[in-house]
Amino acid sequence: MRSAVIAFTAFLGGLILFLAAPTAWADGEALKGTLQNQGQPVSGVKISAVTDSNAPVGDATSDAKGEWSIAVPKPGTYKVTLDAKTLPSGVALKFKDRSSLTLQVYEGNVRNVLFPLVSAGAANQGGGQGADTNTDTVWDELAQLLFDGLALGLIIALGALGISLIFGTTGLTNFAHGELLTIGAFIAYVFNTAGLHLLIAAPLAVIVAAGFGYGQERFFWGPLRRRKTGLVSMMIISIGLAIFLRYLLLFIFKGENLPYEQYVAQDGIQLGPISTTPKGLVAMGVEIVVLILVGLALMFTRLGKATRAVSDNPALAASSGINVDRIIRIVWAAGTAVAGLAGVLLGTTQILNYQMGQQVLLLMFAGVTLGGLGTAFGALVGSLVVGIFVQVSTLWIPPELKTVGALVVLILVLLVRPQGILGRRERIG
Amino acid sequence: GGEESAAPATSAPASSSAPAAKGDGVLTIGALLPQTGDLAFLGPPEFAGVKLAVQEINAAGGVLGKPVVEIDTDSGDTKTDIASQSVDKLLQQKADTIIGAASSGVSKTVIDKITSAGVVHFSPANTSPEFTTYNDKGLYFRTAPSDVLQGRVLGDLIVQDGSDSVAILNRQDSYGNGLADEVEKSVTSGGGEVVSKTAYDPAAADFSADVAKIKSSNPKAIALIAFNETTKIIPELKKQGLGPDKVKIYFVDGNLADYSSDFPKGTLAGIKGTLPGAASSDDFKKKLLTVDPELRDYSYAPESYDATTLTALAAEAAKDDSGTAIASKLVEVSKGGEKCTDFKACLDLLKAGKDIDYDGVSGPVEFSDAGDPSEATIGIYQYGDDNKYKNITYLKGNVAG
Amino acid sequence: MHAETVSEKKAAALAAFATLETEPGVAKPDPILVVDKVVRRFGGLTAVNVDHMEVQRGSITALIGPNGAGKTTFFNQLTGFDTADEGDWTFNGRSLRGVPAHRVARHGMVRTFQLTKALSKLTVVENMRLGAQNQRGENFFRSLIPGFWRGQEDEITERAEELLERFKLDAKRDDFAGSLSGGQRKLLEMARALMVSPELVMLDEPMAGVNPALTQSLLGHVKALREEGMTVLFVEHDMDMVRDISDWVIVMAQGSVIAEGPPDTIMADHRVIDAYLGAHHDAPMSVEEAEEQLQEAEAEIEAEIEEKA
Amino acid sequence: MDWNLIFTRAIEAGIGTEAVIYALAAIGLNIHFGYTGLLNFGQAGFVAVGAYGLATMIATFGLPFWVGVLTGIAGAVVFALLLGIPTLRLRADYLAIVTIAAAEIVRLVVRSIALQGTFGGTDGLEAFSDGFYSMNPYGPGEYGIGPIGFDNRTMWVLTVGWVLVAVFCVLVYLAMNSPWGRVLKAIREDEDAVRSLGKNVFSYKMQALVFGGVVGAFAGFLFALSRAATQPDLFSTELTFYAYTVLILGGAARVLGPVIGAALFWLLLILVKTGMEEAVNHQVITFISVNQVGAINYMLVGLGLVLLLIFRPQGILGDKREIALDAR
Amino acid sequence: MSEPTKPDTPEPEDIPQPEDAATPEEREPEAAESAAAVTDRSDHVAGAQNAVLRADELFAGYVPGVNILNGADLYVKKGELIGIIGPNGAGKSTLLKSLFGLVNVRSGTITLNGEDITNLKSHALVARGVGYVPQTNNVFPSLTIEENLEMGAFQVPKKFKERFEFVCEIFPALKERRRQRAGSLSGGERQMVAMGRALMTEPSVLLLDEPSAGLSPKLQDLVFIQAQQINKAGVTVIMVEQNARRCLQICHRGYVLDQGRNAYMASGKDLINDPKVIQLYLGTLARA
Ligand SMILES: Nc1ncnc2c1ncn2[C@@H]1O[C@H](COP(=O)(O)OP(=O)(O)OP(=O)(O)O)[C@@H](O)[C@H]1O
Ligand SMILES: Nc1ncnc2c1ncn2[C@@H]1O[C@H](COP(=O)(O)OP(=O)(O)OP(=O)(O)O)[C@@H](O)[C@H]1O
Ligand SMILES: [Mg+2]
Ligand SMILES: [Mg+2]
Repeated sequence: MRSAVIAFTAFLGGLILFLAAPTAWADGEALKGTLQNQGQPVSGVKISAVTDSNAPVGDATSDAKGEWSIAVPKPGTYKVTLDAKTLPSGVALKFKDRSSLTLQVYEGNVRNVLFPLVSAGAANQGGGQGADTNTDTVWDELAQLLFDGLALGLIIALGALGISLIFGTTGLTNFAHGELLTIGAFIAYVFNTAGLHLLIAAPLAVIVAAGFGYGQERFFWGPLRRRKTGLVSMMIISIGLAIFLRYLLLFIFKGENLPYEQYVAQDGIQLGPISTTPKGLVAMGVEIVVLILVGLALMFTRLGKATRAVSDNPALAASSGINVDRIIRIVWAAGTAVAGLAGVLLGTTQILNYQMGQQVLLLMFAGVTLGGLGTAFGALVGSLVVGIFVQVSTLWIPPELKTVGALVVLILVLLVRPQGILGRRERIG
Repeated sequence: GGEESAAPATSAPASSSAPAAKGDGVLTIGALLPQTGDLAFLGPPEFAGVKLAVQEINAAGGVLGKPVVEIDTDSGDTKTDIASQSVDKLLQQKADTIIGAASSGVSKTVIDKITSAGVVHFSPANTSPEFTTYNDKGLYFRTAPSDVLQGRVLGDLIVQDGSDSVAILNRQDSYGNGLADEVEKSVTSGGGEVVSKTAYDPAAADFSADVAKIKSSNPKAIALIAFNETTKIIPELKKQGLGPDKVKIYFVDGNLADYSSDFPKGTLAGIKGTLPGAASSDDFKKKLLTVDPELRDYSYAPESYDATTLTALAAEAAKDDSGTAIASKLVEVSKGGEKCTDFKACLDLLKAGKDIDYDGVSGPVEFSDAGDPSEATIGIYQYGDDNKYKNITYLKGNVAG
Repeated sequence: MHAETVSEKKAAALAAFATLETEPGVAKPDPILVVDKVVRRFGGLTAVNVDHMEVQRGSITALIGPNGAGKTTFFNQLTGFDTADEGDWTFNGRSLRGVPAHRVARHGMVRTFQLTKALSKLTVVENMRLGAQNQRGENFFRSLIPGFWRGQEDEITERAEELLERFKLDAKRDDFAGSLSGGQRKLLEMARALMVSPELVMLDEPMAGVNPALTQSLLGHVKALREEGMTVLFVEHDMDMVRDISDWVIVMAQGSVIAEGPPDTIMADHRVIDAYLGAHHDAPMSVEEAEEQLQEAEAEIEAEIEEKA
Repeated sequence: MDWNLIFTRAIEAGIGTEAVIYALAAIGLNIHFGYTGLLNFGQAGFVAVGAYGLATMIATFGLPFWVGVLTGIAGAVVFALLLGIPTLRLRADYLAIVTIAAAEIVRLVVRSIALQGTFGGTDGLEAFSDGFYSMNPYGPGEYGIGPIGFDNRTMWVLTVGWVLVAVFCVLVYLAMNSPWGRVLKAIREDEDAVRSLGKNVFSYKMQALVFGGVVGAFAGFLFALSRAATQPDLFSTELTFYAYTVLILGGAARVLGPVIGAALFWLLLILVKTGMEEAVNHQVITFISVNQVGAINYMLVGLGLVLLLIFRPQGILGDKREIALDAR
Repeated sequence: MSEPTKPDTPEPEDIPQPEDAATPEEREPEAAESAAAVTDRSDHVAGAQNAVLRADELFAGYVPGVNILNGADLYVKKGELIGIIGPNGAGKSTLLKSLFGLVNVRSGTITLNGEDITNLKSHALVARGVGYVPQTNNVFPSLTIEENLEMGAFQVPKKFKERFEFVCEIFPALKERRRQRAGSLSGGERQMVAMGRALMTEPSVLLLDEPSAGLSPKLQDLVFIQAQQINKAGVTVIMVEQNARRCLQICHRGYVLDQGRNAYMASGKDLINDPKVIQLYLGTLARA
C-alpha cells in the first residue's frame, strides 16, 4: 500500500518535472501564459498587449496547448488584455473584472501571465472565494480544529499531568518539565536510530525516562529538600536546570529538526470532515488510556492517596507511616515517565528538536493552572481546554496569535474562578 | 583591527561622520553567527563558509601581508540579546568587519552599535528589504539579495505553473513576512489570486490550525516560507490532504534543503523552490566539508564565503584594513572590472593595479550603492523522489528591477 | 493575683444584663453589634443560621458551642472574610454586609484567627506595629520621607512594647514570628489585634494551647480591655475562663443560637450540658481520688490568695 | 589566549548597559517578589511596555522624547492595573503562570502583523532615540580608564542608567523601611492576617505591582535606547528568568541585591563566555567546535544558577535565617 | 511487644556531650528548692531502667546554633501514661518531634525498647509501633476524613475497616462527615480527625501533642478518658497538654519542661499539689 503511494507520487513528480523543465525562460523580454480550464487547454483565445502609454505591442492567440506568448521590445510596464469574446462557449473568466492585467517585465526575463478560466456560470465577481466558502466548510473547519485541539490538548495533558503530580507532592513548580519531554523524545530517538523500531524504542524510552526521573529525585531534588531548600529557590533551580538540559541537548543533537525513522509524514486519512493520520489516532488512544489509568490510580489506590497526603503535609504523612521519600521518588519516576511518553508522542506526531518541550511548557502550565494547581484531573481538563482553544480560536484570530487566545482564556477563567476550574478554595480561619 | 597588535586604539572612535582612521594592518573579521537559538541550524554552514574563505585568504598570503584573524561569536536569536554582547566583544577585539547576523531581526539590534563604531556590518543572510534604506552610514553590506527578487521569481514561477489560487504560509518574522509580501505582489500582478496568507508563530507547538486555515481557502498552490519548521509542516499538510501530490508546493531559500534523511522517499517529489545564488558547485561543497565534516546543509555558506573574500579584497584594494576603508572599496571590487572568482586570482589582479569584479560562489555579487547585491541569480529547483532538490534553471535578475 | 473587686465597667455591664431574659436573640439595651438572619451554607450543610443576636457594648460576651457549631464560620461572615448567603448585621448602627474584611477592621471590629496567622518573616515587634491604624507611613508617597512618620512610629512601638510585656513576649521582641511556639503565636495574634485599638474585638479561641498560668494573667488583661471601654466577643472551650470573665454567654449549636444568658445560668442549662458541656461540667470525670486531692489543693491555694488579697 | 581582553570584557559587562538594564528590571522584581511575595514572572512584559511605550510614541506617532517616556511609565501603570485586577487575588503559584502568560501576550501582540503599523511587527521599531542622544553631554570619542572604555553614546546611557539605579535603590530603601514596606512584607507572609488588621491588601499589592512595574519600564527605556531599536522577541520569558537569576544572585529583599546581582551576573557570564570563545579560537580547547560554544556557555549559565541556589540560596546579601523559614 | 531483658542503654558517662553547649551541670534550673525539682539526673537514670522509650540529654533545635532542647531527659515505662506540661515555648512539642524523628537531634540518644532510634525516620518509627498526633497542621486538608483515617492505617491497610469503625464510635461526628475534606473542617473537628488518625494503627507507644486543644468540654473529657482507656489497654502514652490539671490528674508521672529541660519530674499527684508548680504552671483559675 505504502509503496504504491510512493510510486504514484514519484510518477507525478516526474511528470511535473518533465512538463516544467524545458520551457522555463527564454532569452529576451516577453509575456507569455497558458490558458487552461480544469486542466484542459483552451485554444483560439485572443490576447493583446499595450505599453503603459497605450501603444500596441502585439497580440497572440492561444494554440492547441493553450499557450500564447507576446515578445516585448524592452523591459517596462505592459497591459495585457484577454478578449473575453473569443473564449469558447462554456468557458468564462474566473474574475470578470480582471480581463486585463498591468504588469512589469524585467530585463532579460519572460513574464508569465495568468488568466484563470472557469466553466461558465461558476464565474464570480472580483476577488475572493465568494459564496461557496459556505457554512459547510466552516463546520468542517471547526470539526477539524476541535479534533486537532483535542489531539494537542491530550499531549499537553500528558505533560501537564507530570507537572501536576510533581507539584502536587512536592510543591515544586518545575520549569524543567518541558525538557523532560524533550529528553524522553530524544532517548527514543537514540534507540530508534540505533536500529530499534519505534514501537520498541518508545516503551524503552519511557522506562529510561522513569529511571531518569527517579534518579533526579534521588540524587538531586531529594537532597535539596533535605537541605531545607525553599520552594521558590527550587523553582529557580528548575529554571537553571531547564537551561542546562536544553543546551546540553543542543550540544549533543544540534539545532536541527530530527524525525524518527518510522511513521514520518504519514498520509492523511479522512474521518468524515476530519483529516488525521493513523499515528495521530494511535497517539490519542495511548494518551487517553494513560491519562485514565493514572487518574484512576491517583483517585483510588492507596499510593495515589498517599501522594496527595504527602503533598498536603509531608511531616504528617511521615507521622502516618508513609515513607515520604519513597512516594516522592515514585511520583518523580511516574511524572517523568508520562512526560517522556508525551515527548515521544509529540516527536512522532510533530518532530524532535531541542526546543520542543519548551515550546509546549507554557501551554502545559496554562493547562495545569486553568484546571486548578495540584489536582490531576484539573490538569487534564485545563489542558484540553487550552489545547482546544489554541486551535479553535484561529477561526477568529490569526493563527500567529493562537497562543494568545488560550492565554487570554486562562486569565479570564481565573478572573471568575481564582482557584481554577477544579481547584478548591481554602477555608479561612 | 587586530587583537594581538600593540597598535594604539585608534581604529574605532565613534562618530557618525566616517572617521578617516587608518587600520592597524591586521584584518580582523568577526563572525557573528548563530550557535544557539532558533537559527542555530544555520550556524554551521555559515561558520564553515567564513572559515573556508579565511583559510584560502591566508593560504594566499593574507591581507596586506598579514594573515587575516577570524573571531567567532554567537549571535543567538532575538530572544536572548546575546548578539549585543558578542558585538561588544568583537569591537573590543578591534574587528574591522563583522560578518553576520543570520537573522534580519538580530542584525537590527546591533547595526547601530557596529556602524557607529566605524566597523563594516556584512551579513551573508539578511534578506529583509528594510536594510536597503537603513541609515547605516554606508557601512552595511550583504551578499544575500533582498527578498524582492526572490519573491518576484517565486510568484512568477507559481503563475507560470498555472495556479490561480495560491495560499502563502509564512513564518511570522521579518524574513517570512517580507518574502510573503513580495510573493503576493508578484502572484496577483501576474493574474493569480492569493486566497490566504497565513503567518504562523515559528515556536508554535503544532501547525494544524495554520494548515486548516489554508485548507479552508482551498488553494491550488502553497508557497511555504519557512525555516526548519518545514519538517513539521509538510507532514501536517499531508495529513490534511494538501500534500505535494494534491497541490503544488513551493519552497524558498529558508527551507530548500536536503531532506533525504528526514522524510520517506517520495514525500517531497514535485515540490519546487527558489534559492538565491548561482550553483554552488560540488567542488565548493567538498571544500566546505574539509572545514566542517559534519555539515548537512549548505545554506548561506556561499554568501558567507563571498562576504569574507570581498572584505579581504576591499581591504587590499584600499591598502587599509579599517572598517571605513573597506566599506569605501567594497562596491568597487564587486563590479566593473576584470572578472575573477577567487581570492588568489583577484589579489593578483589587484596587485597588478587592475580594477576587479569579483564573482563569487553565491552569484555575481554586484553591490548597489546601498550595499545590496544589485544583481543576483535565483535558482529554481525541484525535489525528486529522493527528497533532494535539483536545479531546473537559473535566473539572473536585477534587484532594483 | 487579679483583683476581684467588681469594677465600674463590670458593674455597668452586669447591670445592663440583670433584667434581660435568658432567651436566644434577646434584645440588649445598648447593642454594639446586631445580627439578623445570617445564613451560610456549604453545599447541603447549613453551617450558620443565626436568626437574631445582639452584643452589648462594653461587655465581655462568650460564644460557646460544640465543635462544628459554626462559631468560626459566623466570625468569618461578620468580619467580611466570607460572604454570607443571606442576612444583615450592623456594627454601631452601620450595616457591614458585603463590606470587605479590611474595612470591617477599620470600623473597629477586629478578629483573631483560631488557627494562628503569624507573619513568619516579620519580627514579633514588627507584627505588633503592623496592627496600628492610620499610620502615616503606610501611604506610599509619605513613606518615602521618614520625617512624616517617625514620630508616630515611636509612639506605636512604645504601645507595642507595653502589650508585648503584658503578653510575656518581650523576650521574643526581635525574633522572627515564624520561630514562635504554638502558644506564643496565639498570644502574638491576640496582642496584634489589640494594636488596632478596636471597639469590638472578636477572639477565636484565644486561650486554646496557652499555658494556664499565663491564661490567668491574660484574663486580667482582657478584663482591663473592658475597663478601657472595649467590647469583647470571644469563642472559647475553656469553661473556667468563660465563667471567670464573661458577663454574658451565647450558645450556638448546629449553626443557630440555642441559648443566651449569664454564665451561671447557662452552665446549668440542661440543653447546654447535653450538647456541649457533658458530664465534665461539675461531676468528677475519672479518677475520683485525684479529683478529691485536687479539690483540697485548690482550697489551700484559694485560702492563701484570699489571705493576701 | 588574550586574558586582558577577557577581563576587560567582563568588567565592562559588569558595569555596562546589560548590567544596568537587568539591575533595573531586577529592582522592580525585588519589589514584587522580594518584598511583597508576588511571584511575578511577567517582568519582561513591563520592560516591553516601557520600551514600546517610548518607541511607539516617537517612531510611530512622531511625538517628542519626553512624551515617549511619560507614555512608557503610564503604560507600565496601566499594564500593572490590568494585570493586577485578575491576578492579585490569585495564590502565589497561580500568579506566576498568569504573569508569564500576560507578558507573552504583550510580546505576541506587539509582534503581530495586525498591529505592524503601530509596533513594527517582528522587526520592531527604530529611529526613536535621537531625542535621547541629542541630550548627550559627552562629545564623540572613547571614555574610560585603562583598557576599560565605552563610546560616548554608551557613556550617556550608562550615566543615566546608573543614576536611575541609584535613585530607585534609595526609593526602595526608604519605602521598604517604612510602615508601607512593612505592610508589603506582611502580605508576603499571610494576606488574611493583614486584612484582619484593617489593611487593604489588594491596594497594597497593586501599589507594589505598579511601583515595580514602573521600575521595569525604566529598564525598558534603557534597553530600547541603548540599542536604538526595540524588538518584540527581546522581551520573552528568558528576560524574566535572567532577571530572577540576577535578583537571587544578589539576594532577594535586599536593597542592593539586584544591583550587585546584575553586575556579578554579567561579569561572570561574559568572563566565562569570552574565556571560552578565546580558548576555542586559540585552539586551547579543541574538543568542541565553534558551533558548540554557545550551547556550552548556556549550559554553564544553567549550571551556575543551580549551584548558586544550592550553595548560597540567600544570594550574596541575603539572610540565611529567612530562607530557613521557607522550607517545607 | 516484648520487654527487653537487659536494656543496653548507654551509661550517663558515655553520653556524648554537645560540643557547642555548656555541660548540664552548669545549667542547673533555678527552681531547685522544690521537692519535686530535678536536681540531678540520678532520678532519671534510676527510673529509666527497663523503660520502653527513653531519651537522654537531648539537644535539638531548628535554627543552626540555637538549641531549643537543652538536655531534656525523658523515659516511659511500659504501660505508663505520662504528661508533659510547661509554659509556651518551653520545647514540649519540640521534644515530641525529636522523639518522633521530625526534628534533628544534635546530641543525646533516644532508645525504643533498647534499640537506638535517634534520628530514625518517622515512617520507620510507625512501623515499630509509635504513633504521633502533632499539635498543629495535624490533618491532610485536601483529603476527606475517611482518607485521612486511611492514611493513618497506611501500613496496615487490612485493618482499616475495623479501626475506622472503632474511631467513629469515639467521634460519631466523623462518620457523618466521612466524605468531607478535612481542610474545610472546624478546629475541633480537625482535632478529632487528628486523634482518630493516630488511633488507626493500634500503636504501642502514643505521642499526643495537646490532643484536647480546641475541643468542646464534652469532647475534652472524652479525649482524656480515651487516653486513659488506651493506656489501660496496654499502650504507653506520652501526652503534652496545656490542660495541665486534667492531664496531671490522669497521668502516672508528669514532667514539667521549662526552657528546653526538665524542671520537675514527679507523679501527677505530687505535681498537681506542688504550690510552686501551681503558681508557675497551673494557675488557680480552674476550680472544677
Ligand atoms: N469551607 C467549608 N466547606 C464545607 N464545610 C465547611 C466549610 N467551612 C466550615 N464548614 C463546616 O461548617 C461547620 C461549622 O464550622 P466552624 O468552623 O464554624 O465551627 P466552629 O463552631 O468554629 O467549631 P470549633 O469549635 O471546632 O472551631 C463545620 O461542620 C464545618 O465542617
Ligand atoms: N520551626 C521552628 N523554627 C524555629 N524555631 C522554632 C520552630 N518551632 C518552634 N521554635 C521555637 O522553639 C521553641 C519551643 O517550641 P515548641 O513548639 O516546642 O514549644 P511548646 O513547648 O510546644 O510550646 P506551646 O505550648 O506553646 O506549644 C519556641 O521558642 C519556638 O520559638
Ligand atoms: Mg472554630
Ligand atoms: Mg507545642
